[in-house]
Amino acid sequence: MALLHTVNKSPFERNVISDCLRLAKDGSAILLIEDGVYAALEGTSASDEITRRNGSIKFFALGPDIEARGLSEKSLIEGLTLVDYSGFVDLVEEYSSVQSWL
Amino acid sequence: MALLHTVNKSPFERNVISDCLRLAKDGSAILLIEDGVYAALEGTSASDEITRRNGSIKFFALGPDIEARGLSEKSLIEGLTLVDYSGFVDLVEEYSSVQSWL
Amino acid sequence: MEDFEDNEFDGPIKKFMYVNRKAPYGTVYALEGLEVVLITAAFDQDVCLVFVDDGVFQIKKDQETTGINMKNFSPTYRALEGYDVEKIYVEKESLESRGFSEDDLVIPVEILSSAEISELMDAQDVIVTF
Amino acid sequence: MEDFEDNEFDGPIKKFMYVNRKAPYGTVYALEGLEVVLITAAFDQDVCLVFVDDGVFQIKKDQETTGINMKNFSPTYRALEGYDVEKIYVEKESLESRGFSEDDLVIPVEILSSAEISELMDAQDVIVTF
Amino acid sequence: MKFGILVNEGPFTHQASDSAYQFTKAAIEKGHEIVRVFFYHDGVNNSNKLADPPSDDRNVVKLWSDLAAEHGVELIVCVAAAMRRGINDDLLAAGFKISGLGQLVEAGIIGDRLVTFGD
Amino acid sequence: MKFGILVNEGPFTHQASDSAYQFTKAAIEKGHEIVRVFFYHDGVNNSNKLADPPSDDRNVVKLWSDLAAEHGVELIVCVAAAMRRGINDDLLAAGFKISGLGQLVEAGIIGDRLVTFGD
Repeated sequence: MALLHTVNKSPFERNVISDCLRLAKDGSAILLIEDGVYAALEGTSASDEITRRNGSIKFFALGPDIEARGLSEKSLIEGLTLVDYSGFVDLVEEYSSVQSWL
Repeated sequence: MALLHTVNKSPFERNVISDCLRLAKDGSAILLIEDGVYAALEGTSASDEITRRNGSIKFFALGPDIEARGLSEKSLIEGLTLVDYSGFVDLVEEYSSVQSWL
Repeated sequence: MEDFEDNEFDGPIKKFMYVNRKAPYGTVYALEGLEVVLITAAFDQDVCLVFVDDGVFQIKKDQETTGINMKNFSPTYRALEGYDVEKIYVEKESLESRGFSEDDLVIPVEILSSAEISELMDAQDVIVTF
Repeated sequence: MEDFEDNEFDGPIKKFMYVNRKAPYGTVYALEGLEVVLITAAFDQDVCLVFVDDGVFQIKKDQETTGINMKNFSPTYRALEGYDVEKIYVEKESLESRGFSEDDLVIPVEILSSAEISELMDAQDVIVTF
Repeated sequence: MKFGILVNEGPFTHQASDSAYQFTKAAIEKGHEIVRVFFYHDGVNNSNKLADPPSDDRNVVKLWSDLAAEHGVELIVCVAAAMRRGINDDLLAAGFKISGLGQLVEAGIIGDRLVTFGD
Repeated sequence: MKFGILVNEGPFTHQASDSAYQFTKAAIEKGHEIVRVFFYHDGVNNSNKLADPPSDDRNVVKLWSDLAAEHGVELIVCVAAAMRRGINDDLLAAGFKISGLGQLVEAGIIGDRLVTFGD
């Protein structure tokens, strides 16, 4: 019983990744999609929050959204795993329920 | 030559009031409308930012939006002025241009 | 045993959680989210409602929307009890960081800590956020 | 003097600033905002473009949108010069807090401080944010 | 004074259109001139005459139509944004007209102020 | 596994509908069953057959229609949200059907997972 959380907003624009991290339990997973993938960037004003929970929460980001935004060559947070839409489906299957942080 | 800035988003949901304060010059005015009026509340986790610029920037909030959200009885940030839609029009007329922080 | 049989016949009972995270009026999500909750009640599921983040603003009392010419739907939350939606939780941290207390709310709720909300969230079958 | 007369005849020349604050693809504002800029160029106004906050993401190079099946419109920014839109500014603070530098951008821009952007903003006749 | 108004969001989903309407009405009542109200992005959905909200709530589309009828306010819907979203002449409520983006720029040039309402 | 999909935003303005489409397609390709795609809030605008985006961009409405035609995916548009926004049977693109909110709840009950895409 562990949740998959999805976050689709930029951490520079909204506080949603903080909200999600406050309520996400250790052992759950967070998948960054759409504008949420900007939170995957290493060394930004927003990345500390994620690295602090890195390990206790599994972090994923949607590869197609990373590529669309030109972030393929940028350094991403260590330990973060890229998935495609098929991997997104697998994550939804693997975890007990999905919480989309709208 | 001074700008009227409008902010229509909650300071708890988005970083827009911070963005606006970073670029708003002393002598300009900020009008809080729609969900932006939550930034008018005193003693919240978001109110420090505004009180720090209070005086050098004039703060206004739209009364009808305050009332709609049940905030009439709550303490608002000191020195903040409530206006109605007619007062909103006057502010637009008074300042040289309007920047809506969307 | 009888009860169990009945439930099986009507389909499974699932744990539904509706997470209210948005302020009212600025956007329509709070209003249309409430409509989903009322419909779900008719399906005899195990429904709970959670107000976190700006969602706590939805149940602020003394809302008066005449000036913005929109419908004040906050009284509808009081009708939830009549629909047997009785598990209504508010996160303490969300209330306090907004300078709110239980006295500010239009309905009686159970105040839970972030940790308690997390536990509850983890145990759900279906979570929908508005 | 000749020029002045011409301008008077065509209507006043105003200072237009377009403020790009939003990331591309997640929402349509960046794309549709760019369309407004291109149209404005045809009106012979004094146009400038400012990228602040998440708007700097719009001009990140190496965008490759095949995987999300949306149109990559970042090459269009390179066309701005041909439309005589030459005043393109990026806020230093926005770039840096996102771990970006000038080398990340798809077009040459002028990097300004927050204070310089503020001054510029204050001098505009019309400001539109996308 | 001459005001141009830009509305960037559709009716009901965001308060933007409501705020724009209240502002426009207040400006007219104070004797100002509204050069034009321009509907862009999802704002084009404000012109859909089929909008039929519950009777105990306001009908934003009708409010704009009535304002146009009473005060001759020009309501312009951007053609490119409208095509993308499936709004055409057959769907237009009374008082709305589809035209080009140039009308927005022109409102900025002619008007003393351009005021934007959006998300 | 059985998936229910909830789409809360209209086409083009937000990426939500694109992401939902890509997810749904990937799930089908992996052999999962899609119980239903439910369109709520501005999501109802995904069913507007008049949507006519520039030819060099994707047509989100048509993508959904094609998915319904090829894989029999049920596309349900919420009646209350649709009325508010001016979407009726005459506007519906192929494969979409208007029905009640109960269809969303039922998708949650029948499906093994309900996945939401929105703003």
